[in-house]
Parts: sequence; structure tokens; C-alpha cells
Amino acid sequence: MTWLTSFFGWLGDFFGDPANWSGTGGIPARLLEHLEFSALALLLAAVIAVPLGLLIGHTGRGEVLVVVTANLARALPTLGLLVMFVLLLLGTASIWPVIIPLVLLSVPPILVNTFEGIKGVDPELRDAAYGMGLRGGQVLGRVLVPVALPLILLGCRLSAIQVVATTTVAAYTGLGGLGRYVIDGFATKDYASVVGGSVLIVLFALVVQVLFALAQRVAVSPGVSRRLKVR
Amino acid sequence: MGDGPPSLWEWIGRNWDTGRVDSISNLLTDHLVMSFMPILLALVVALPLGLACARWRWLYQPTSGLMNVVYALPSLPVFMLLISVTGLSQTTVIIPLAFYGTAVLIPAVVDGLDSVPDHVRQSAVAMGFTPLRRLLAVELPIAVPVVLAGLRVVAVSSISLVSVGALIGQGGLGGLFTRAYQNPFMPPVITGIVLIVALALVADGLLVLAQRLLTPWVRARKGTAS
Amino acid sequence: MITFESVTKRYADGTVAVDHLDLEAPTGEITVLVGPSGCGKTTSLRMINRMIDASEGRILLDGVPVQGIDPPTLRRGIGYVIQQAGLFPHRKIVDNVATVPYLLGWDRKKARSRAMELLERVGLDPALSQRYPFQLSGGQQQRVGVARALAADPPVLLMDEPFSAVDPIVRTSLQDELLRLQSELNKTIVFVTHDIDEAIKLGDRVAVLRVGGKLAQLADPKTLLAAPADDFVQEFLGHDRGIRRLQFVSTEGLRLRTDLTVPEDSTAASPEPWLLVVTGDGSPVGWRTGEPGGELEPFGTFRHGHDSMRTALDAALLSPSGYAVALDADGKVAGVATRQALDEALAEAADG
Amino acid sequence: MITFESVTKRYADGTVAVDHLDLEAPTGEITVLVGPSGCGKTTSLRMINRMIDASEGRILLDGVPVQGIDPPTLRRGIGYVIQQAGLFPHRKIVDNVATVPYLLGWDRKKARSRAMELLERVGLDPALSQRYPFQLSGGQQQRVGVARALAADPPVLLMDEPFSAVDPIVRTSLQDELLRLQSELNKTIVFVTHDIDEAIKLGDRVAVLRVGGKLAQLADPKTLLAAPADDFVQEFLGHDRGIRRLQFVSTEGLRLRTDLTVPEDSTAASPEPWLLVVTGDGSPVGWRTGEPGGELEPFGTFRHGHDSMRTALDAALLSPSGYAVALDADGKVAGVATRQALDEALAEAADG
Amino acid sequence: GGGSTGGNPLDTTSAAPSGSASGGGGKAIVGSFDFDESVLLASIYAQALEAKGVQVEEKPRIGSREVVYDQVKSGGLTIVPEYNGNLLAFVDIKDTSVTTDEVNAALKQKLPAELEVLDSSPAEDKDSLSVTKDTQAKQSLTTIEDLAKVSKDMVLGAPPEFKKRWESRFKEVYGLEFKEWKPTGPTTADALKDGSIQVGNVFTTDPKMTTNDLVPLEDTKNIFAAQNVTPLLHKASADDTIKTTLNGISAKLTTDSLLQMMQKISVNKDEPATVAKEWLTGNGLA
Ligand SMILES: Nc1ncnc2c1ncn2[C@@H]1O[C@H](COP(=O)(O)OP(=O)(O)OP(=O)(O)O)[C@@H](O)[C@H]1O
Ligand SMILES: Nc1ncnc2c1ncn2[C@@H]1O[C@H](COP(=O)(O)OP(=O)(O)OP(=O)(O)O)[C@@H](O)[C@H]1O
Ligand SMILES: [Mg+2]
Ligand SMILES: [Mg+2]
Repeated sequence: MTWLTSFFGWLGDFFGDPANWSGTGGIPARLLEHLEFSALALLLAAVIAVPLGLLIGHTGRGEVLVVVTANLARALPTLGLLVMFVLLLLGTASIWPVIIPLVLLSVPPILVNTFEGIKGVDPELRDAAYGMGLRGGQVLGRVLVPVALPLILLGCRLSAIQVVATTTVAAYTGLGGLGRYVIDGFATKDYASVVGGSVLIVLFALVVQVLFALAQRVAVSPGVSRRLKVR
Repeated sequence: MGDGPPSLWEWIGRNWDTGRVDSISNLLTDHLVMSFMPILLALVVALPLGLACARWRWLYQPTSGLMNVVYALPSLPVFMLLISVTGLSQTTVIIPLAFYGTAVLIPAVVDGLDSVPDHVRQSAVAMGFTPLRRLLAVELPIAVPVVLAGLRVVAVSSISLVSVGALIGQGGLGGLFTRAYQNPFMPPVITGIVLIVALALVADGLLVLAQRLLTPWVRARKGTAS
Repeated sequence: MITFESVTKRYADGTVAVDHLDLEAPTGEITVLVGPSGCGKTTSLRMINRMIDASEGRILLDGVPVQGIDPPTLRRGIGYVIQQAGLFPHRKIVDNVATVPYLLGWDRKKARSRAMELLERVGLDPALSQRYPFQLSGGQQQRVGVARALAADPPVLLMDEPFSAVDPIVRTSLQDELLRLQSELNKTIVFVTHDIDEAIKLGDRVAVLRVGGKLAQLADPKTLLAAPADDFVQEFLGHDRGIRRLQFVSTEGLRLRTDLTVPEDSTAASPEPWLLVVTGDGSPVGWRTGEPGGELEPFGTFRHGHDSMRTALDAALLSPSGYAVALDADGKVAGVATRQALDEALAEAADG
Repeated sequence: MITFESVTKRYADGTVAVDHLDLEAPTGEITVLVGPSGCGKTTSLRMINRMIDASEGRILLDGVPVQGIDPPTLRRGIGYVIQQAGLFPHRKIVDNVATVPYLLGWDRKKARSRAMELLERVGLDPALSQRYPFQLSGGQQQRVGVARALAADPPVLLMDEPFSAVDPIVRTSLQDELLRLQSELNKTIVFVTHDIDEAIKLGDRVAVLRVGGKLAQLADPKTLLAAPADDFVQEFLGHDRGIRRLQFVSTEGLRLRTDLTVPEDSTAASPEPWLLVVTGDGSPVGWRTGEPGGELEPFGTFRHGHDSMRTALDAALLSPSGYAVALDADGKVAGVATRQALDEALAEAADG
Repeated sequence: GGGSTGGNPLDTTSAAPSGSASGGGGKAIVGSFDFDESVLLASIYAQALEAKGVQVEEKPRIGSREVVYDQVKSGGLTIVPEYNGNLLAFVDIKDTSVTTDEVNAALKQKLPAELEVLDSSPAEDKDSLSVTKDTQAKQSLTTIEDLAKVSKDMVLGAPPEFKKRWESRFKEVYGLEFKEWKPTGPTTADALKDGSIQVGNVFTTDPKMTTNDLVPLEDTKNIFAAQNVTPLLHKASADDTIKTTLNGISAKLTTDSLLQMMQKISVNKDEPATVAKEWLTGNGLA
């Protein structure tokens, strides 16, 4: 297990270096950047995909679109898309060439899960809602969304996982965030930085997972998650 | 050689098969190897683990929890961390992808076995199947559609994820992306994306085909049932 | 009163689900739509609250065409109960029941207290109100479904096979509960089922539909059993039609003999072939022949005036005497219906 | 012969599913286990082929304790049919049926031809043999399930609610088919159901279990209806027990009057209150009173000697005359059973 | 970081060499790094050797130095076009040699026995700090030293890792402090042109130097080490034909000609092999 001791050695080097804890290249700043980019991309993706998914799931129109995007999305190589957008929008000198593909990649999981969630709601339930005199919007908002929420959140979680990972890769094209440690460390043969950065990103991803699990607990009605014990 | 950059087709024509390792055809081969190996490994690992989880239920909860964690790990950092163990080799890309694949396949195997209706399992027992024979002749064949559905996900994402390996010099067709980024030029990017997507779709198509051949009882469902 | 005036429903794919249906569901009565699968029962029902719009013809609610009413508004005034109850899984029972009151803008407290009142009315423990639907059994969920439909006190109730997903014993109790409720509330109920027994048990009027959405017969249950309009209806009614008819014949007029009972300790002989041995407080013990001694024979009972002739006949067939034991409301022997008395009553019933 | 000797099953969680059960299922007969949900029917059945092992007591198969037999070997010699048929979705019908023969190492051709033979025997079109299970209706699947259980010609057949998932009409035909098959094959059948009517229809002997896995009564169906052992059994038997008993009473001995029929064109008056109008070729048309003219009244029929007294009684109750029309095997009027004749027959039945 | 604990997998030979030592049989295997210029140089070597009748196999774009170096060392590769400064930094990160001679002297000393470098060519591909001609005129800048006065108001664009490598050195040696370090990578030259950065780290052979009107500021304090194109050999598998041929190439290769060739590759997207062939023919080497 010699690599294990070296591993902790690298970690010690990275986290023990005070230079890594301050300034624009410091861990707090990088962490914040990573969070910023990821959150921005995820938010944009959610703003696009959730309403679209709700609409498609509720009206049943445009299903084919969803299915096709879902299939294609998984096949699209992240790095290729990043490079393509950076080249296409060359010179704009902003974060958008990177944010756009991030958003593009994270739309499909949210879209598909939202759509599937809404579509998958028991038709009887939909029926009962209409039968009681709820209007279309009320049916969607008061019944379908709460019931489909676990899937919608799952979609967001999958997207978040993807965004965190892709933000890391995007450092290759100059984006900030924790990926910097990894990419720069690799380029400058500073493996301590690579290891430290990687561990940070992994932790970040896990925290995101946990946060979504918590969000799920808080947001989803116990009647839907069936969390309460059946007495 | 004319002036100005070559068109997409010209570029592809010149680089398709130069007989050197950086030719597109070579990258394609590398890409295939690096995406196929994880799929195979994932299958080999997930099948017994999935069977074990289905057999000993208490295993499933912790296993799937762990797999959830594995699935959430961003690929690049994992590649990087693995370099210290496996060096800058294809193995470094293959191992994490195999883990992702396993993370997807274990639940697929368990779900697949769960998809065997209890009454079918019971009647197999009642007819005098021994446990092993029941697994092989009844449960696994019935689990095939669900397992294959998982395998499709694994294949497609494996194929597209390999390209990230380009950042450590092992990305198969992903190499086209880094090359095009260093020397800004669209055709390699387009070629790379299209080939990867095409590869994914072909793999997907083959698996669908395999499913049809392996499970005629599922295919016929959509046909005339009268 | 709900009125179908030559209503036709043609679906987009050309299926004619309902074909020129004329029907009236009188106010305060239960009208049951019954028929084989696919005969258009659900379609007919859902045209009333405009979940489906009729292709031709008109449906009137107390003389007002429903076509002219904004669907959500219309629906809030019509209770709707469906098979799996269709409860909102994300809401507690009390909020499920209060759904329509909330929609109507009642204040929360009032809506909830109304909901609690209704839960009790449909026979549910108020403690269940804080649960979520998945924590209830199928039968309990179905009761909640009924309570929810009643929440805003709508005059009309539409019920689409509400009890078909629960087991036979629970179903029976739900049916009884519905009849009890209806006796208190007098709603105009349209009830869909494919179970003819349920239709006969619940319906004030039963409409038998045939596939293609045509009305085969509309009658009260007794008439239906007595005079099926055609072979289709007859076959649909199934076996034992004669015996089942007796269910609608009261035992009130059944002539009882009160001279055939003897106390347990009596050893007197009698010219009567059969005597009913009765305890001191009037409970039946068994039949003995005119000659005292020997084993007591089994007997069958019915509640005089309350049970139907079907029960009386069954009671008679349970004992070798062929006589049925009539009990009063307290379970004491009120008399004995002899074979002759039964025959007379049956003959009368067949005539009427 | 299958013998339960004081068999008890206690599950790991402490539930006692079967409690000191003593039972014999005689060779060549259908023994039905019936009882409410959870009373241990399935558990009892599965202990026979060792899908579940008994906690205490012994189960003997023709005197040999099953505990001593290797389960797969034991099971290959016992047919097993369950509710959802349990067909293998990935195998064609013919291969489904041939499963046990394959397991026993028969050669493929022989196994298949045996399968084809059985499919025909259970009333299925051989063309279906090349389909997959999902391409069959529920009733057809159930037949395949029976064929599969019979494939290796096992002397014993265990059936766990085999017909409870199909609709009532198909269920009836499956029951009839089973009775027909059994009359040819004479298997030792243990049949589980929670439907008392099915138990009474199919069982040579019926074992009623109560929750907790205790035997409440073991008797032939007629005895069961006539003399339920206790209140539990009586309640479980349900209503109409007296009427249902008549199902076991033949109409063979029923006295018929042949002097009450008149041709369609007859206008003769008669002192008889009711006369049956009959066509030239002997089909009944309706009742008229002794006085000619007026509407013909409806009538009910039964097949003399074939149908039970229950049917005859129902037929009588369908007409105002109170007389039942007896038909012969060709559907021609064989005579008329008057109320008196019926009363006599019923009294006799109650005595016997 | 100190990098004191454990071996650095990016810097040592901890990674198992994947090439087989197949150098025998007189076949020369020419490898290159995974960027165009290296591929071009390798192609020049390969084609020249072929013209001399040497049997050659090309393995372009093998990867980064860590991989390539190992392969040469193990004999999996015979030749790779190196840059002497970077090679030295790789072999010994602490060496501070700067000029071509210093670097080559240090290399000769520090390379392991299996390896040898041939003559360095005058052609250099060096890091630089460049500005547009406009900026140069306005701020009257010619050397990096001049930059120190104005750097606090300037944005520096460079590959992302540049900051990590140079920030403190710049401050130490030239007293440079920039307003911002912008990660620009291959788009640095364009960013200079469109003004989103004022100073850029552009390679001296980047064709955009000319197309975008850029000028490198003079590195008066020799902070950027010499980066002469220098063939690195696996000693045992290289014969005299190979050595003389490669030395012949190095003699003729200049920064200018490299710049022109790279121009064709970067702008026209010509294939490195074609460009190499043209140059060889033009110089009578093939
Ligand atoms: N949306 C639709 N489009 C086309 N045909 C339909 C649609 N809904 C119902 N049908 C058809 O209309 C006919 C009547 O359907 P309906 O649901 O009213 O029958 P039902 O009597 O309620 O049957 P069940 O007892 O099975 O519930 C059926 O033939 C059905 O297939
Ligand atoms: N594996 C088990 N572990 C614990 N208890 C069990 C198990 N299987 C069955 N039981 C319990 O044993 C009792 C008898 O079950 P069994 O399945 O034999 O009933 P059943 O008569 O077949 O009922 P049903 O009519 O619902 O099929 C029930 O109380 C049931 O809950
Ligand atoms: Mg319906
Ligand atoms: Mg059972």
C-alpha cells in the first residue's frame, strides 16, 4: 500500500500549503467558483427543462422530442461539446462558451425525468383531480407536480452530478473552479495539486448528492415517499 | 495542397487512415477498446454481484448506496487519482468506466431478477427445478430485457465518457477534441462528436438487436397478438 | 334529475361508445348503469360532469344543459368517486376530503371540520384523518373517496365502479354503508358497475347497457328480474333469477302460525307433524315431530317483515319440516311459516 | 392418498399458519381446502411438495413421508397449478407444457408430442402451441397451466386458487373442464380456493379451515351445507344455504304431470288453473289459465334428471303458475312439475 | 507544493513503460508529443531518415512527456523531437540553466545512460510575453523589464497552468504584478487582438504572432529557458546514419522556418507530414 502513503502525502502537501487557502486561486475561492458555475448551469437547465417537461408531460405533446434528446444526450461527448462551443464562440472572452454546453448537457436528465414523472402519474389520480373541478393548472400544480416530485428531483440530482463533473472538465478550456487544480496540476506536473483537487471535487460531488437527498426528504410529501411506517 | 484550411471531408480523407497511431481509424479502434472493455468488465462484475444482492437482500441496500456514490464521482478527478496507481495508460480510463458501468448494472441485474414474476419462480420450484438450473433456465432469461436495458445505458455512456480520457492523453476519439482545441479547428471536433455519437447509436442498435434475438417473447408483444 | 336526451359519443377513432342514449336519473334516487365491459358505462357517466363531451344530443342537470356550464364549476357541484379512490397520495386524509371545499374558497378551519364530520359519517375513525392514503386499507380508502365526493354537499354523485377493487366482504359493507348514507342524504346518484348483483342491490333503477352503447332495459330491479326485456338482459342477469326475485318480496304479508311452538320441557303429543321447541325467553331450539322424544331437527329463521321471501324460503329449505321460523326484531320466535303459507305468498308474488 | 399427521407450520416470525392439521386426501378424489384469507391453505398445500417444510408432524404420500424425498425429485412427480398459471414467459406454449418431461430427461420429440396431446386434452387448439404465453387469454393460460401440471402424468395434482384470476364465465368453463378431466384421469387432487361455491362445486370432500390453521370441518359438500359443524362454518357457507343444498338433489325422482300441455291452437277450456302451451315440435311457449284467451305468462324450465332441484325451484318461481317446465335432453317438454310435486320432492330432500 | 513525499507519478518513471524494446533490426521508431509542432518535427525526422534508406516507423501524438520519455528510455521509441529546456526541467526540475549551451551541458550530465541528445537546432519554440504592436507603441515597451511599470493595469492571458508556474518568478525576477491572470489557452493570441487581454503568453512559433501583429517582449533576464529543438535518442538503437541525418536537419532548421511551417499547419490546417515533406525537399534533404 505504498501508494496509499504517497496519496496521503500528496493530500498533506496540497492541503497543508497555506498558499492554497487564500487568494483568487485558493481553495475557498475555487470552491465558490465551482459552486457558482455549477449552480448557474443547473439553475438555467432547470429553468428550461422543468417547465418544458411539465408542459410535455401534461399535454402529452412532443414526447418523441424528449425520447430522442434523452438518447442523444447520453451519447454526446462532454469534452467535444465543450471544445466545439469554445471554438464556435471564440473570442467572446466570457464564461458563456462553457456555460452553454454545461446547460445543454444538463437539460436532458431534468427534462426526461420531469416528463416521465408527470406522465407516470396514475391516470386515475389525474382523473380524480379533474373530476373534482380542478382546472388544468391546478391539476398540474396541486397534484401532478407534488406526486412527480421524487422523479423531478432525481432528474435534477442526475443533472447536478453531471454539471459538477462537466464543470471540472471545463477547466480545460479555462473555466475556474476546482477543476483548475486538477488540470493545472497535471500540466505543471504538480501531482499533489491533482490529488488535492480531485479529492475536493469528489467531496463536492458527494455533498451535492447528500444535499439532494435532504432536499428530497424535505420537499417530497411523506405520503408520496411512503416514508412513514404503515401502522 | 491548396490554400486555406481543408473542408471537413478533405480533412477526414487526409486523416482517416494514415497508417499512423493518430489516424482517425486508429483513434476509433482505441476508443472501441477503451469503451468496450469497461462494458465487458462491468458485466462480468455486476452479474455475480447482482445475483448475490438478489439472493441476499441485506446486501443490496449497502451495495446500491455505494454504487450511488460511485456513480456520482466525476470522471476526470477519478482518472487523475488513478494515475498514481495505474499510470498514464488506457487502464486508467477503463477502470473508472467499469465502475460506473457496474453502478448502473447491479441495480439492473437485481431489477431484472425482480422482474421475474413470483408465480413464475414458484412454479419453477414446484416443477422440480434445482436452484442452479432455475437460475440459468428460468430467471436469467427472463431478466434479460431489464439487464440489457441497463447495458444499453452503460454502453452509450461509456462510449461518450471515454473522450474525457483525452485530458490525460488516453481519450481515443477524444484526442481529436484536445488536438482541435490546441490548434483551433472545427473539423476534428465535428468528426469526433459525430463518430462518438454514431458509435453510441450503433452500439445501442446492436444491443436492441441482441435483445430482439434473445427475447422473442418480448418482441412479439408489440406484434399481432391474436 | 339528470336527463340524457338522445346522447351519442363517438370517439376520435370512430368507436361509438354511446349510441342515442335516452335516460333519466331521478332526483334523490340511485340509478345504476350496468353492462358488460366496454358497453359505454364510464363514457356515459363522464359525460355528465363533462370529463367527456357528448358528440350528439344533450345532457340536462335539472333541466339545464351541462354543455353550457364551465366544466370545473360544473364538477365542483358533482361528487365523483372512482375505483381506486384516486386519493391524492401527497395529502393527508383530512386534506383529501377537504379538497373541494378548499377549491370553493372555504376557510381552512371550516373545510377541515367539515372533512372530519364526513369521515365520521362514512364510518372512519377520526384518528385516520392525519394519515396519508397509503397508510389506509383499500376499503378505508374507498370510504375516504366517498367522503371526499360528499364534502361540498353536492346534490349529485357519480360513482364509477367504486367498490370493484376491494374484496367481497369489504365490498358488502361498503354497499351497506352507501345505502345507509343515501337514506340520510337523498342524493341523486348515478352508479356504474359491471356486477349485476351490485346493481340489483343498490339501484332504485337499473339501466342495462349492451356493447355499442345502447340501452337494453331501464327498470327497477324487481321488474328487471321478473321481466327481462330480451335474451341479452336475461343472460346478463344470470341464474337463479326466480329465486333472486324473491328478494324484493316482503315477508310482511306472510301468514304465520303461532300454534306450533312448544316449550322445551313439553312432552305432549300432537297431531301436527312438526312442532318448534322454544326456550323460555322465546329463542328457537329445534323441530320435533308430533311424537315427543328423538333428536331435534335443524331449523332456519328469517326476520318477519324485515327479511325477504328469499330468506324465508331458504329458512324453510334448511329444515326437514319445510317450515320457516319467523323471528321478531328481538330474535324471538314470532311464529312459523308453513309450506302452505309460503306457497301462497310465492304464488301471490308471482302474480304481482 | 395424501395424509397429514398432526402437521404444524410455524413461520420464522412466529406466525402459526397451520396448527396440528390432520387430513386425508383420498386417491382419485378432489379434496378442496377452503377458508378465509390467511387461514393457511397455501401453506398446507405447499407442504405437500415441500415448497415449505412442516415444523411438526408428518405428511405421507401413499404412506411414504415426503420429508425423506429429495424435493426436486418429489416435485417432478406432483403437478402444481397456481393462480397466475406461472407460465414461463420466455418459452413457447409447447415447451412450457413439456417442462417437466424435459427435466425428467425425455427426448425432445417425445416430450413435445406429449405436450401437444395434453393441449388438446385440456381443450386448446394445437395451433396455440407455437405462441408465447402473453399471446393467450387468461383462461387459455390457465388451461396451459393445467396441461403443464399433467405433462409427466403425475398421480397427484396440487392446485392453488387456479381459477381465481379469470372472469366468472371463463371460471365456470374451467371448472367444468376440470371435472371432465378428472372423470377421465382420476388424479388425487388437492384444490385450494377461498370461494365456497367453487369448493362445493368441485370437491368430493371439502376441508374448511379457520384462521390460525385449524380444521373446522371436513365433509362432502352436501353434508357441509346440511350440517355445518359450527357457527364459523355456517357463516362461511353464507346465505342461501338451504337453496344451495338443492343443488345436490336430483330432479330424477320428481313427479311430472304430462296432462297439462295444450297445442298452440287449442282454445279448449279446462278445470286446471294453468296449462302449458306447446308448439307442434314440443317447445314450450307459455302458460295460459284454464280459460283460453288472454296473454301467455312467462315460464321457467329445467332439464329433467340432469338439472338439480335448485334449477327446478328457480324455474317454478319464474312463472306465476308456480309450476316448473321439465324438458328432455332434446329441449322438448317432458312434463310439468307442479308446486305439489316440488313440495314433495323438497320435503324428501330435507329428510334425506 | 513541496512534492517531498512519495514519487510523483507525473514526473518519474513510476508508470510502467508500455512500448516494447523493439529497437533492434535497424528500424527507427520516431515518436512525438501530442501537439502539432512535435508531430511536424517527428515527420521531418522520419522522412529524412527514410530518404537515407533507414527503415522508419512513426508513432505520432503518443502523449505527454512523461509517457514519451519513458518509452524512449526503454527503447520503445528510438527518436523523439525534444525541446532542450523542457527536457532538462523534466529530468531535474531544480536545474536553473537558461541558455542553450548551459542547458545542453546540463542535459549531457543529467540524462540517464540509455539516452542521448544530438545537436540542438537554432530553431526555438519558447514561451514569451507578447503584446500587440499597438500596445508596444503606446506604452513604448521592448523588454519585459519595461512591462513592470504598467503591468498592474494589465490583464495577462495564458494557458491556465501558466499562473501556477510563473506568478512568483515574474515577481521575483522582473517585479511584474498583473491586474488579472486570465486563462486563455490557444485563444491567447486572439484575446490579445480583441483587447480582452493586454499581455499574452504566446509561443514564439505561433503563426498568430505575425497574423495578429504581436511582438514578444525581450526576456532580458533570461527567465524563459532556451527551448531549442533537439532530438532525443535511445542510444542503443541509433546508428551513425541516424545521427548524421538528424544533425543535418538541426543545422538547417530555424525558428523562422519552423514558424512558417507552423503557419501552414495552424492557418491552412495542412497536414504536418505534407509540410515536413515540402521543407525537406526545399532544403534538399529528401
Ligand atoms: N378515449 C377513447 N378513444 C377511443 N375509444 C374509447 C375511448 N375510451 C373508451 N373507448 C371505447 O369506448 C367503448 C366504451 O368504453 P367505456 O370505458 O365507456 O366502457 P365501460 O362500459 O366503462 O367498460 P368497463 O366495464 O370495461 O369499464 C369501449 O369500446 C372503449 O374501448
Ligand atoms: N413466509 C411467511 N412468513 C411469515 N408468515 C407467513 C409467511 N407466509 C405466510 N404467512 C402467514 O401465514 C398465514 C397463512 O398463510 P397462507 O398463505 O397459507 O394463507 P392462505 O390461506 O393461502 O391465504 P390466501 O387466501 O390469502 O391465499 C398468514 O397469516 C400469512 O400471513
Ligand atoms: Mg368503465
Ligand atoms: Mg393462498
